[in-house]
Formats: sequence, C-alpha cells, structure tokens
Amino acid sequence: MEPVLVVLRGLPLTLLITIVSFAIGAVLGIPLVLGLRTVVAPVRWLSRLAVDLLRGVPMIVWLFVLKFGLSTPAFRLSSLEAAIFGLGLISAGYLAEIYRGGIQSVPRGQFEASQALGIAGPISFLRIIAPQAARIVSPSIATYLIGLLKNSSIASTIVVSEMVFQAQSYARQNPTIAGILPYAIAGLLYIVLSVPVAMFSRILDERLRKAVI
Amino acid sequence: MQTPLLTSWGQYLPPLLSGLVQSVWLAVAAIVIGLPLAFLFCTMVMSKNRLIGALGLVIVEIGRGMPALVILYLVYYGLPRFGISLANVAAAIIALAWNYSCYCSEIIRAGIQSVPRGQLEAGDALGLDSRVTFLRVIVPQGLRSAIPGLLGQSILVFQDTSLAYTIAVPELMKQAYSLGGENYQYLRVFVLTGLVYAAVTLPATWITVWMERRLGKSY
Amino acid sequence: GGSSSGSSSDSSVTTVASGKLTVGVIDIPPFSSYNGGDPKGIDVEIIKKIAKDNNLTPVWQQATYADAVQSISSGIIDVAIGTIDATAKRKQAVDFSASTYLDGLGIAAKASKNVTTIAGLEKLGSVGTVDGYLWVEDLRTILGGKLKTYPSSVELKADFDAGRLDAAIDAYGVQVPQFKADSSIKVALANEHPDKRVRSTVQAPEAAFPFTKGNDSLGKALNDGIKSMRADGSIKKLITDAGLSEGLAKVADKQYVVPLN
Amino acid sequence: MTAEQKPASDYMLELGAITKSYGGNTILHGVSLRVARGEVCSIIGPSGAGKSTLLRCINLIEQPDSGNMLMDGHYFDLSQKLGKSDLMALRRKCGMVFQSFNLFPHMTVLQNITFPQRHVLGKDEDSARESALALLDRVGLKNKADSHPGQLSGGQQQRVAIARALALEPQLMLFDEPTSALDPELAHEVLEVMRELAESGMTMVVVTHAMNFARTVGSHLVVMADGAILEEGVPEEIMSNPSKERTRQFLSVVEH
Amino acid sequence: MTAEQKPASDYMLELGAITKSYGGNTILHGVSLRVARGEVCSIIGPSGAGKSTLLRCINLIEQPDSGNMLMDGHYFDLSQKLGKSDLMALRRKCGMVFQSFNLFPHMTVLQNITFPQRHVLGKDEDSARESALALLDRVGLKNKADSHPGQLSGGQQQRVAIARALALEPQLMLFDEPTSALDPELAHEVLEVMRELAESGMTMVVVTHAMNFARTVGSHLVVMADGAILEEGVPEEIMSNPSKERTRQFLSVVEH
Ligand SMILES: Nc1ncnc2c1ncn2[C@@H]1O[C@H](COP(=O)(O)OP(=O)(O)OP(=O)(O)O)[C@@H](O)[C@H]1O
Ligand SMILES: Nc1ncnc2c1ncn2[C@@H]1O[C@H](COP(=O)(O)OP(=O)(O)OP(=O)(O)O)[C@@H](O)[C@H]1O
Ligand SMILES: [Mg+2]
Ligand SMILES: [Mg+2]
Repeated sequence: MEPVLVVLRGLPLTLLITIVSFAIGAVLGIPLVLGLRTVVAPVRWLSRLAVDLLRGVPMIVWLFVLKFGLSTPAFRLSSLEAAIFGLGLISAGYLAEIYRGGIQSVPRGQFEASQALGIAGPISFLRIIAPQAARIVSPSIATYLIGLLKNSSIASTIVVSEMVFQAQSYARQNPTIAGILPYAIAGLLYIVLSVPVAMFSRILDERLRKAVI
Repeated sequence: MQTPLLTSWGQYLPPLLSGLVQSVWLAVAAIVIGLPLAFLFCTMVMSKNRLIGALGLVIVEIGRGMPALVILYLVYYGLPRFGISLANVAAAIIALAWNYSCYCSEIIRAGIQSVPRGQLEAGDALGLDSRVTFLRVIVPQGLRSAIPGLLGQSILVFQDTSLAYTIAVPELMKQAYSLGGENYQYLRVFVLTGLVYAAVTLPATWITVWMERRLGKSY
Repeated sequence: GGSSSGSSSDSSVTTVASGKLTVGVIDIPPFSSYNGGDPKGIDVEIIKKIAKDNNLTPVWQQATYADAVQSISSGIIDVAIGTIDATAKRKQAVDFSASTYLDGLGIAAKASKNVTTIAGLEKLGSVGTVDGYLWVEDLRTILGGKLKTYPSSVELKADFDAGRLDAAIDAYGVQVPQFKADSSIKVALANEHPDKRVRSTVQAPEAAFPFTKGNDSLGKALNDGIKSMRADGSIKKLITDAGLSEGLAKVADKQYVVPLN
Repeated sequence: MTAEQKPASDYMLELGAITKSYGGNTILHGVSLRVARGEVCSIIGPSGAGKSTLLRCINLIEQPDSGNMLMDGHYFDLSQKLGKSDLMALRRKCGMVFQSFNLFPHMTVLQNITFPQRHVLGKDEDSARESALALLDRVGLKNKADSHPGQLSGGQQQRVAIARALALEPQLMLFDEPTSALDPELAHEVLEVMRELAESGMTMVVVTHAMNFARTVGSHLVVMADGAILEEGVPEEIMSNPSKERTRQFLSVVEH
Repeated sequence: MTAEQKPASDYMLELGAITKSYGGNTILHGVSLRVARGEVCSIIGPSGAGKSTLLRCINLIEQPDSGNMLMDGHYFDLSQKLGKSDLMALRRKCGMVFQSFNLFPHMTVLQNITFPQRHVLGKDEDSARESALALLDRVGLKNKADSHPGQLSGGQQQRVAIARALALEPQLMLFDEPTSALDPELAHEVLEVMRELAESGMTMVVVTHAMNFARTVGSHLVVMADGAILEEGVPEEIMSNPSKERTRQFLSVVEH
C-alpha cells in the first residue's frame, strides 16, 4: 500500500506540469504557427528552426539546459518552473506543427470567400479559419496531450517530485524492496489517466467525422 | 582554470559519437521490428471481429498510455519475474518497438481511413478480391498519407533511445551521464549532447518536410 | 566559528542563502536518504552537526546525482551529500571537503558462488556496477564487455535480483543494508583482499562533500567539522550504528583524490 | 449457391421488385426493370430519386433488402446473403463507371487497366498489357499509358475509367453520371467514347443528365423519382410527351 | 492611394489590358472589357481559358500583373501593389459567388450572412439579423436560417451564398460557374434566383455553361479562349452566328 501512496503523492505535480505546460504550449504555438506561415522569409526560417530544435532535442536535455544554462544569480528557474516552462516551449513546437496541419487542411475556398467578403485578415483567421482547423486537429491535440502527460515524467531528471520521481525516490530509499514495483504502479496510473483522454478523443474523432458541420 | 568550451567539447565528442552509433542502431532495430507490428496492430484494431478488435485496442492503448520509460522497466526488470530474462539491448528494442508500433498503428489507421470510399467501391465493382483491394489499392494510398507521420514518429523513437541508459545500454545519453559523472561538467556535456541529437534529428525533419511536400503533389 | 561577516546572519560562512546551508540530498541509504523532508543517514548527521556549529540552518533539497553536481556549480545549493568520491577531474568543477569515511568496494554475489575478490570476478559471466564510482575504469580494463554500468544502485540491484548479473559491485556500505535480509547473498568488502589492478581496493576511495568552488569559508567549516568528528569518534559511531564495519572510519591522514597527487 | 445457369434470354438484365432501405429509410420501393441485349438504357430523374442506389444494387456494391435479378442468364435471389462466387460471377459480367472516376491514383494509367485483368481474369502480364493498350487506343489515350491519373484532365480520366471497366470484358456496363463532374468540352469527349461503345453493341445502363445523349444514343429511357420508376419507354416519345406531371416538370428544368 | 473618385460613368466596370501570369505561364494576355450598369455579362469558353482567373482578378483575390480597372467610379492601377483601403473599397462594391459555395460550415445559415455584415459593414446584431432574414426570404430559404450549411442541398447552399454576397449591398456581382456543381433541378432553382436578381437591376458578371441563362437573361456575351477574349456581343447573335471557328466548335459541344 505504501508505494501506491508514495506514487500518488506525485500525482498533483504530474497534473500541474501537464496542464500548465499544455496551456503555455497551446498559446505560444499560435505565434509560432503564424511565423511558420508568414510571407517574411527570415521570420519563417527562424520559426522553422525554433520548431525543429524544440522537437529535435530530447526533453531531458532541454530541461537540464533550461534549469542550469539560464541560471544567473539574478535570474533562476526553480526545478518546477524549468520543467513547466521547458515542457511548455517544447509543446509550443509540437502544437505549432499540429496547428499548421490543421490550417492547411481548411479548404482554400474558405480563405477566398472571406477575402471576397472583405473580412479582415485577423478576424478571418480567428473566426473563419481557426474554428474549422480546430475541429480537424482536435484528435491530434488529444493525442499530444496524452503524450505530454507521460513526458511530464522527464521532469524527474531535474528533481521535480512528480510520479516517476516519487517512484524512483521510493525505490532508492527502500533498497530491500523490489525496485520495479513503484514503476509498475506509476505505469498503471498513467494508463488510468490517459485512457479517458484517449476514449474521449476517439469519440470526438468519430463525432467530428460524422458531424453535420 | 576551466578548460575552454571547444577544447572540452573536442574531448567529449568521441565517446558521445560512439554512443550515437549505439542509439542509431537501437532506433533502426525498433523501427524495423515496430513497423510490421504496427501493421499487425492496425489490422487488429480495424478488424471486423470484435474480439480481435478489442484485443488490438487494449494493446495499442496500453502501449500509448504508458511512458516509454515505464514500459522499458517493466520489460527489463519485470519480465524476469515470469522467467523471461532479456538482454538489455533486446529489452530496449522490444520496449521501444512496442511503444513505436502502437503510435504508428494509429497513424496508419488514420491514413487508411483517409482514402476516399470511392476507391473501395471501384475495387468492389471491378470484382477484385477484398483482400487484394485492401492491400494493393487502399493500403498504398493510406500509407502514402501516413508517411510524414511515420517519419515523425521515427525521429521520436530515435530520441527515446535515450531512455535505454537506465538499463545500462551504452547509448548517447548514457555516455553523456558517464562523462558528466567523470568531470562534473554536466551542463557542457548536455549542451553538446543536445547538439549531437539535433545533428541527426534536424536533417531528418527536413527530409520529412521535403517528402511531405513531394507527396502533397499529385502522383 | 569566527568573526561575523554576514550582515543578516551571525554565521561567518558564506552560503547561497545566508544563514542557511542548502544541502542536496541524494538518496543512497544508509549514507543519506531524503525521507520525505526529514533526512536520515550518516552524511546527514555529519552535516547537521556542522551546520549547528556554524549557526546555519540546514535546508534539505532532494537531489539526483547529476542535478546535485550541476546545482553546486550553478550556485543553487551549497553542498551535496550521498557518498561522493573526490577526483582531480571533478575538482576542476567543484571543491571537496575533507574525507569523511572510506567508500569500500563491495561485492554482492550468491553465497554459493563465494566471490570475495577481484580475481574471483573474472571467472563470472557478467558483473554490474554503478556509474560514477572510481573503480569503474579499472574494472572495465579487467572485465571488458562483461561489465555493465547502471545509473544508480536501484537499477543495479534490480538487474542483480532479476538474475542477469552474477555479481553486483557497489559501495560496500550501500550493499550491506540492501542484502541484509537475504541470507543467500553474500556481501564482501574487496578491500580486505586488495588487488593492485583496482586501486580502489588497495586504498579505498574516500567519500567527501562537494561544494561550490571557491567558497573557502564553507570549505573551512566543513573541514573543521569533519576533522573534529573524525577525531572524537562520532563518525565511527555513526558507521557502526548503521551496521557497517568500523574499518570504514579509518581515513588516511592525507586526503585521497584520484589520481593520487 | 443462389445462381443457376438459365437459357440465354433476350434480356441482358431483369430486375424484379428490388427494395433497399438505409436505417428505417426506404430508398427503393420495389423497382423492376428489363434491359434488352445491346440496348442503351438511360435513367434520369431528380436528385435523391435513388438512381445511384439502383445502379449500386445492380452490381451489388450495396446488397438490396429483397428482390431478384437475372443477369445474362444468372439468377440471383437478392433477399439472401450472396456468396463470394455469386459476387464474382456477377462482377465479371458487369462493369461500372463512377461520377468521380475512382481511378487508382498510385498506379499508372496502364497499371489501372492491367491490375484488375491480372487479379480478376488471371491474365499474364504480357497479354494484359496488350489488351490494355488496345483499349487505351480505343478511348484515344494510348499515348497516356505511362502517365498517372493525376496528370490527366477529368475527361481523360473518365475515358481511362471506361477502358478499365471494359478490360474485364463485361456483358453490361453501368454508368453513374459519368460526365456531370466535367466541363462541357470534356463531357463531350467522354460521351463520344460512350456513343462508340453503344454502337459496338454493348448493353449499357446510364444514369445521366445529358439529355441529348439519352435521346440520340439511348434506346430506352427510364424516369425515376422517389425510389420508383415513374415512367419508361422510347426516349423521344417521353421527352416530347411525358405522361406524368413530375416528368414534365423535371424535363422542363433539365432542358432549361 | 491609387483609387480616385471619378464622375459616375455609364459603365459599372471597365477593365483595361489586364495581364496575369503564374510562374512563367501567362494566363491572361491583356483582357479589356466594359460592363454597363444593370447589364448581365456572361462569360463562356473552354476549360483553362482563364475565365475564373479573370473573375478573381476583378475582385482582386489575385493581384493582376498589370492593367487598370475602373469600378463604379473608383480607379485602380493594377500594376501597383494595392493598399488595404483600396481593397476594402473594391470589396464593398463587388460580391462574389463560387462554384463550390464556400459557405462557412461552422456557422448557421443566418450567421453566415450576419457575420460579414457585422464585421465589414459594422452593423449591429439586430439590424444584421433583420436584413439577413429579408435576404433569406428573397432566395426562398427563410425557414433554413438556423440550419448549418451541411444540412442543406447544394442548390440551397448556393442560394445562401448569393444571399451572403448580397448582404454587403454590392454594386456588382461576380458568379464563377455557380451551377456547375449542381444537379439540373438544383441548378435551375439557383438560376431562377439569379434571374430575379438580374431583373431587379443588379449588374452581374457570370461565368457559366448554362447557355439558356446566357441567352435569355444575359445582355452581353463574352467568349474567352487561351487567356483572351475571342469575341463578344449580343448573346443570341453570337450563338446563332459565331464569327470565330473556335467559338463555333465550343458552342457545338456545349449545346450538345
Ligand atoms: N449510404 C447511405 N446511407 C443513408 N442514406 C443514403 C445512402 N446512400 C444514399 N442514401 C439516400 O438515398 C437517397 C437516394 O440516393 P441516391 O444517391 O441513390 O440518389 P440519386 O438519384 O443518385 O441522386 P443524385 O442525382 O443526387 O446522385 C437519398 O435520399 C440519399 O440521401
Ligand atoms: N494558382 C494558380 N497557379 C498556377 N496556374 C494556375 C493557377 N490558377 C489557374 N492556373 C492556370 O491558369 C489557367 C486558367 O485557369 P482558370 O481557372 O482561370 O480557367 P477557367 O477558364 O476558369 O477554366 P475552367 O472552366 O476549367 O474553370 C489554367 O491553365 C490553370 O492551370
Ligand atoms: Mg447519384
Ligand atoms: Mg474556372
């Protein structure tokens, strides 16, 4: 029973990191995807490089570099801040790509119709294109959210006491027990947490497929 | 007093590169094993047989629902309790391949479902066997739209090889930790390690984007 | 103690947060264990005593090995505990206190195999140890591909328990509590049968506390505290209370840093 | 086995009281129809009349709920689940061309035609290739054999689709609005190919809005509405003198 | 600012030598055209002639490479990059209806019409709603106000698209093959709405293959081919007696 309680102690942080970094990513992904789609070539290249670097370097490395590389006596990220901020940035990279796919699959005619009606760029983007793109990408976003839930465990490497860290720490402090047990418990918890999201996204996916839009 | 950054990077690079070789080979093995598995799981999930469908769904959702690290631990440290003892490289490959194939199975399914219904009907109308229609008409088109997603997932499995360090596979991340433990310059080591990963993943991503664009054009 | 230099504190020791000693606690019982914010262990007791003598309030932070070391370099914590060995290479990044106790090389193997020496390891199929110990390189020269290294004692022990390893090599002090309940496993202290090829068995590595480079006042406080606790036998008592051999307290007069200078 | 060999009759196709519903919605209310050998039967009617559904029921892309069918001497009891061999027999006899072409985009034009020949007829590569080229020649596209469908205009794609269906040497060809996705000039080239096909004696059932084709090429006109046949007969007669008000209304609109 | 106010002329639209190329490919080779106020100008011609491109150049969804345009007294130098205010002025004057309707699928029919009214004309909710309902009534779809476009037939969707364009009170309406995605009966209901619109005095430019509409409703027929105007004039005259062989060939096909 005790290992279960210990791992459960990490649950609030797991959820906190997942939710806050997802929110950060969802918001920061918007300027990034605008950068990816802009006609200004240098901005587009820079956005591309940023997105590719965020996605191409393992999270473990990003978190470590954020926590220690940015550290000066005047400005310092705590482990939790580094984890949330780091995963938020990485999510922005992934979500920007997902957004891009969604926007690209909105039929060209929708852009042209808003243009022909004289609906200004930002309004057309927010009210015409974005809602349609959102429907298209919502299953991918749900999948990403599940991935992020699991990847929040990487925060354990910079000492954030979420579930996997708790599992590790319990295993280390109790050398006589089977070291694998806390991990198995954590794994089960992740499934328990992700299955509802997966089910929800499957239903959403099917609903949107059929939707009389 | 401190060694200049580039000098120390010069010293770290050889062990990191040997780790990179190991990482690449883990990823390649996971992909080679994982792709056929992905097809298998995908056909199971899409199967009309409810039992097989449910089984496929359970396999796929567990594979996607658990962190790769946890799968790795369960395969490597957990299976011996049931008398199955795997070498660390084998365990790493199996865990990564499972995780990879579950994600790919969903990508392939989405690709197959994006093939217009008319293709299936045309196959029917021509009297093609439904298996022939599926394998030779639907799958090639579905795969084509799945290729960018599969490539993206392959880049991720390469990054996930870093988890194998926990079971003593001398891959890139493990070499980074060893170097750091030796000289306590973790930050420097990790920044260089990140660059080594990026040296593989960035070109791979660009190839993906290029393929996506090429595939976007008509046949 | 000495004359006061901090304005807001009555300690003469400069620390990350003045008046406090911020300590990174690596989980490696019986030497240190975070224990949900109420740390226990040999290293913890030593630090508590030093903090008290210097009017510092200890602040405990849970840590992992890599995180602790980098946190010291980055000035996030003052000192890390958890049976860490000093080496010349590491001294370029951090400073080390005086040695606290010996870090004996432990060999855990099935009692039936009766392995107590390095030479005995050579006959085995596979041997595991933990990254970061000073004997890793020497062992690799002898054992080559038969040696596997793990990120921590947990993974090492898990693999040993899984039956993939014929012997596990770890700090002797770590292994004693790990296997004390399992009579089928024998833990041997290799230093009792020194082997020239592995220097750590000839002269046991000495554990010390890494701290922020150049923080001389902290270094002095740590050194004074450790030396006095060594002299008055309190370290020896901590070691024997933990069920370890009292020989581990026999630190040489000259501090042991690898390679020896 | 619900199919039995019967002596060849004058009719290529006889449909008996075919019904079909989706969910609780009945789409075909017992449609009966006879198509003579060599006849071109055009089906017209408003959107939602069930024309496509009828065609799809004939080549059993959809299984009807009840009814029967006699195709080139094969009898099918449509209220029973049909076996594989029945389906195969039927599809060998009857080719279909869709409004949206449905060519296989990942194969070349030639492969589109040889692929079913090899897998359905079991032809070898060489003879499939030979007859495919002959068919492409017939629809005027021999020079496009190695192109991919995406590189062709809509009219060219539809001509390839016709060649692909012909490659299985069907006795009966079904067309579902083969030109309504096409510009007038492209539609024209497809209709020309169909006209030649009719002249060669092929039995055809064509759902179309091309009234000129139905009048000049068709020998039999069927007007459908609301899942039933409204009236049928000689095209010219129905067009000039429809017996039903609904037909009159529809014709007035189609011919502007 | 390249637009200046000029005294209202008899012409709603005057195009001067408009050219447009994509990549190195010239699609429009200097097209000039005048459309009088209240006139219905039909454009016909084979696929690829540049009809759509011309329409898109008129309302500047595509910026032409050179040429000029006078629309309802506003002058535009099309060889210069146009500013936002020019574009806005132009789009307030001219509405467009597409072949594929392009309604906003996530809004109700009513919202499709009120949304641009509120964001372009700055109308308030209530008055936008009121005029939207009046327009829906005009196209015969008042009872569908709260449906989503996906629930309507193609013909109904296109009628909503017309109402949406009318909601901005344009002086000129552009139609790009508004009926070619529709079945004859559905096309008919859309053409009826367009006919009424023409009768109410709206100036219209219509790319279409509906020859009957061009003949009976249109007052001006333009035949395009290969990015240029082949001939133009009174519809009946051109149709019965085309001066160019290419026109004759095209007409023979369109009218079957
Ligand atoms: N798979 C299906 N599920 C449910 N309803 C269907 C399905 N296919 C067709 N229907 C319905 O059956 C009716 C007849 O459809 P069908 O496509 O046969 O008409 P049609 O005469 O071909 O019309 P059109 O000229 O528009 O092609 C329509 O009301 C349609 O909504
Ligand atoms: N965005 C574009 N990029 C490149 N070429 C284009 C583009 N849009 C149109 N074209 C080309 O311009 C030519 C004229 O196209 P346009 O759509 O104006 O013809 P159209 O007369 O409307 O034909 P249709 O009757 O088929 O609609 C075609 O050859 C087309 O391929
Ligand atoms: Mg139909
Ligand atoms: Mg066009």
